Amino acid sequence: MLINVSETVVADALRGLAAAHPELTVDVENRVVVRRDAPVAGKVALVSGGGSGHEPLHAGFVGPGMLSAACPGEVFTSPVPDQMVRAAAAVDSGAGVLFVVKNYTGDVLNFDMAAELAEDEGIQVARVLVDDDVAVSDSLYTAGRRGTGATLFVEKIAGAAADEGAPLERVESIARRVNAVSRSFGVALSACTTPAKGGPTFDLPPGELELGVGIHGEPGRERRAMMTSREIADFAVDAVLEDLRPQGPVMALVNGMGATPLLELYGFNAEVQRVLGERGVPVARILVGNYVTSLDMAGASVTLCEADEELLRLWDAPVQTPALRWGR
Amino acid sequence: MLINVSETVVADALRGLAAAHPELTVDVENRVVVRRDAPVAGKVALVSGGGSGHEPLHAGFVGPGMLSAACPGEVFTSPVPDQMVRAAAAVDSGAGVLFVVKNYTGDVLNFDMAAELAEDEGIQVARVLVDDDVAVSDSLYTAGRRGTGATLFVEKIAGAAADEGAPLERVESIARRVNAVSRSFGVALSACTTPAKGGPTFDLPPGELELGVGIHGEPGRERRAMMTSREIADFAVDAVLEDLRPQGPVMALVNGMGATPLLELYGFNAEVQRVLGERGVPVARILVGNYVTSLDMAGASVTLCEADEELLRLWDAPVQTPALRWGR
Amino acid sequence: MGRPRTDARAAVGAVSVVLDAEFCRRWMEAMATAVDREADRLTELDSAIGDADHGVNMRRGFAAVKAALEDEPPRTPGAVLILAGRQLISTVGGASGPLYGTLLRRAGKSLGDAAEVTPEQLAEVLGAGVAAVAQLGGAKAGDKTMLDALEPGVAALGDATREGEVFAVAARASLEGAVATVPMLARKGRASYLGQRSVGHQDPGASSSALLFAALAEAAEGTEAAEGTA
Amino acid sequence: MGRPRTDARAAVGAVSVVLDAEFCRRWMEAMATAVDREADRLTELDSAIGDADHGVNMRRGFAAVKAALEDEPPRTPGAVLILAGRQLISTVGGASGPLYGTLLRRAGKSLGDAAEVTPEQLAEVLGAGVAAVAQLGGAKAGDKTMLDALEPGVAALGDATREGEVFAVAARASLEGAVATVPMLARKGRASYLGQRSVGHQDPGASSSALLFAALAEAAEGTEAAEGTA
Ligand SMILES: Nc1ncnc2c1ncn2[C@@H]1O[C@H](COP(=O)(O)OP(=O)(O)O)[C@@H](O)[C@H]1O
Ligand SMILES: Nc1ncnc2c1ncn2[C@@H]1O[C@H](COP(=O)(O)OP(=O)(O)O)[C@@H](O)[C@H]1O
Ligand SMILES: [Mg+2]
Ligand SMILES: [Mg+2]
Ligand SMILES: [Mg+2]
Ligand SMILES: [Mg+2]
Repeated sequence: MLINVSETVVADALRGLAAAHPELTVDVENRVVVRRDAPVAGKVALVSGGGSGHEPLHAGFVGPGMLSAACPGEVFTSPVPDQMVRAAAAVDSGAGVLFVVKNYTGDVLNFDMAAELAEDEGIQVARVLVDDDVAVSDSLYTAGRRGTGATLFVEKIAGAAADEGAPLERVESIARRVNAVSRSFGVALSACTTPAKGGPTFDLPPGELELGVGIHGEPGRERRAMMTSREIADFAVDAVLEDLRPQGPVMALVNGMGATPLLELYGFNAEVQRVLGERGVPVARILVGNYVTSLDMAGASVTLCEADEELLRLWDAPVQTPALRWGR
Repeated sequence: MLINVSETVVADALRGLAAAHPELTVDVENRVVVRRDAPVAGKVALVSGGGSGHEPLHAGFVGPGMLSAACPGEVFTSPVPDQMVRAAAAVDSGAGVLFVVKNYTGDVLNFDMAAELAEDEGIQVARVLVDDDVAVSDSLYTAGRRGTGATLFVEKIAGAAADEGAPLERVESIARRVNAVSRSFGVALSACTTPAKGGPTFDLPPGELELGVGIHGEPGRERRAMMTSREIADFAVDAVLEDLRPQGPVMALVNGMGATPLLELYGFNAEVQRVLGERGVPVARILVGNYVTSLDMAGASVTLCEADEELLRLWDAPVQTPALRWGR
Repeated sequence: MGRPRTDARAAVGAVSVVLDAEFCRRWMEAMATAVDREADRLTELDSAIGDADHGVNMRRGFAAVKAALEDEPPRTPGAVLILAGRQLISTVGGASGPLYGTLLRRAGKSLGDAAEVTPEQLAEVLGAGVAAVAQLGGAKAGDKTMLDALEPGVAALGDATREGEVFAVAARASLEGAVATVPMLARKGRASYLGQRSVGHQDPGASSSALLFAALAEAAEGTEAAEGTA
Repeated sequence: MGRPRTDARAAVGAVSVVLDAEFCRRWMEAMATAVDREADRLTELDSAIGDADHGVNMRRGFAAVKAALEDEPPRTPGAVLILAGRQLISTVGGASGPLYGTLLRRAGKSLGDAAEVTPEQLAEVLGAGVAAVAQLGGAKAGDKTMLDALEPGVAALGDATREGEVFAVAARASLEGAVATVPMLARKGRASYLGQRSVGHQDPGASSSALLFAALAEAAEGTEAAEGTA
């Protein structure tokens, strides 16, 4: 690994982020990344965060049109409430703050505590839970579906709504709507190596793959002999469509887990688009790249978000962050 | 690997690129990627290309403000002259075409043949050779320094000059100037796996690293026991500065080789900035990310480009490509 | 420091221990030492059915607890536990931070500002803490979580009061609870994502909870040893 | 097809072979078969001191050559070699595409539109092709490139003309040239980046060049075998 010692990995990364992005205010000690012009008068602010190791999520999505602040935790470990309260205080213009929380026990508990504390400080807080991963069944017998690729759609689209000046309840309800119409499925071709452990987080022999893997080095639910890009696309898209059943066009995120070359990821996108065509699902927008990663894990995930006029308009709205930029 | 069969990797990727980027015209059969609005009247066109496996280089840099077209070869294999001639014909507005060629025997030979053929067709062609890798000594006893990270500076800055309406000789001379003031050094923490070979291209045991590695799975010139991010930054920056000795501020590209997590890459950037500070080199611009990759190789490279007012202005000029976008 | 007293409230082996602020500080310190020593094992367990960070999380959290208690030693058992809980919440993150933080904070709050407590009282307030953990995380016994080691530990502490070796018994009960998670199917936390594949592995959080009771026993033993009366 | 003739120009073993267009097509076909069979070995060699694609490059290129020659078989040896060279340039890429392409194209052009050629003539035009390769790539013998197998092959072809077994002798000489690259320090191509570390490995391009001469010998032998006269 390209690190000094595992203990300083997150702080080192934040120093490097601060140097590269003068448009962000990076509080390395307290681990809060804030857009420089926050708070933006009259606008709802978006705060997200989660374990580190998924870069560019979330700090790479801080900027006009998307997040107001991000709270990076230790690698694969939810941030602590202190970070979120500090972030909320830094970005709240009085119009309130939306917490975007991926559905993991740790993230939920810490953000809930933070919400209580922030409200004690007079900040109006709403929360949206992202839970899009169909590999986990959403039953009483699990912690519920995990939050993965849909986070990008929620943060982009809710960020655009906030940018337009929508009030907190409206930003919150759009965020919830995006989550409700988004589903993901991921596969791993290799495990990832966390700095603390120094070795692979699970054992995946070459020539096998994990279907339904998470983004924290958690093993998936099923292991198989290696499949082709074509077969994986069939499997992943069908897993998503079994749950989503879109009525209209979708937006598609074909996301790399970290170590999968863009060359392969674009090839995988070709197969994903083929399946969607075969299943009769029109595709309105496609984003291909490494956005919600799992350190150096090889693999990919597919997220589909059912689109309507409003969501497409908000998706297309300008965004200026380190990892996502378009519009003018 | 997330592929179908190794033979179709490049074609599959181009199909996926075409789907994701309607603003590009992708000729999958002939392997030419052209910006949709080409030829742009009165403007010099830039054509580059090289072996695939370095994505987003070059196809990800096609668009307003940067390349007019890219010619992807097989993985780690220079494209063939037919591609370049076709690209030149597609983008030439009559103002001429600049070929941006990385200094590898194959690229040089194929682009030279293409230049001859294109000139036969009445297209005015100039060529800039990028050779920035200080790991290779530029002597009669080698093929000369390799072209690596400086390619991004050359393509961005020459692209901006062309966009401003500079004539061919001027675009060419700026491109040459950028190359002359740019130097790079790379390290690998793991070898990469090419689709054709299916295994690592060289043997790098865990706990060792290659210093001065290329971007084609070529082993480097020296192997050492694993070093810290801090030590690697010292080594890489000093190797560059030994050759470059900048008088003024530099632009820095801290580039990931493919499988190095952004978390680690930003941490590495912090160390690179520290060394530069210690060496008294002011830094005017910093770009951190996976731009000139080597499939799934873990590692990073540092490129420094000595800046002046004009180069900074051209660097900051708007660019709208899949992988690099800013300005408006 | 714990010292033999005639009005002893806790019978440990043949000797009695005073559960004062210093004792609680020693308990937290023993826990810090234990999770530091066992960090790799806890992470390894978490790597099998979670995300490979539980050992690192516990080490970071209890190191902070120890440092905070050394900085400004609180003067009552309740204050020690509240400070420890706050530190865990502020430094651990993940699922375990808020859960362990809540456990200790709730227990500490329930103690009020008493200078000394009995094992019964400790069992009682830890019971309140465990209930808060169950409420916060929505888990119950058998879900393959820390609760499976916390509940038997607390129960033993309450039961065994007048039996002698109360802390050692609780530690044993908690460890048995942790081991009993091996055949369980996880229903909460990350391990639940694995479905059937979670079976056959010991829960990391239950394992660290067993360490918490072992540390409690050690803190008590430490007194005996220090007094040379065991 | 080659057939025994009294005015034979090439003495191969005890029999003579006509070097016509069909012979050249067979040569290219034998080369396609050889690089297909040896692709993994060539790639492996390239993986040690290059970028692990030489076998794939050669396979792709000569498969295209073979297909093009089958599509529209040219009628003179020169036309066969020109078409083969063009195909290599248009399908291989890398360093080897333009270099092998130039070798064959230049040789073919030098042959003009003769319907049959002698081995001396073939040696001569291949010599011109090798010179063009040297000029294009700027390499010379001893730089650890394909030239180190091409030059001895061509030289042997020219020398051995009246000796019999001319093609087998050239193939042997070329192979020896390839093997002799092992101790060399690379001065051209990717291997030159390695400096001293290039020593101890056989050059991939020299290895495929040896196959080119082996294929030539095979094409000639094929005739003998076909005629049952060897
Ligand atoms: N809902 C819950 N209720 C009680 N304990 C839980 C719950 N979820 C997780 N845990 C405990 O937390 C442990 C994992 O802690 P840790 O690895 O530090 O956090 P994370 O799962 O966020 O990485 C699990 O082994 C389990 O014992
Ligand atoms: N300048 C040169 N002159 C002659 N032969 C060369 C030169 N450069 C490279 N070669 C030959 O090309 C071979 C490599 O071919 P190949 O692997 O197909 O291309 P690339 O190096 O572009 O990947 C080398 O082994 C060497 O024999
Ligand atoms: Mg965790
Ligand atoms: Mg090559
Ligand atoms: Mg964990
Ligand atoms: Mg090669």
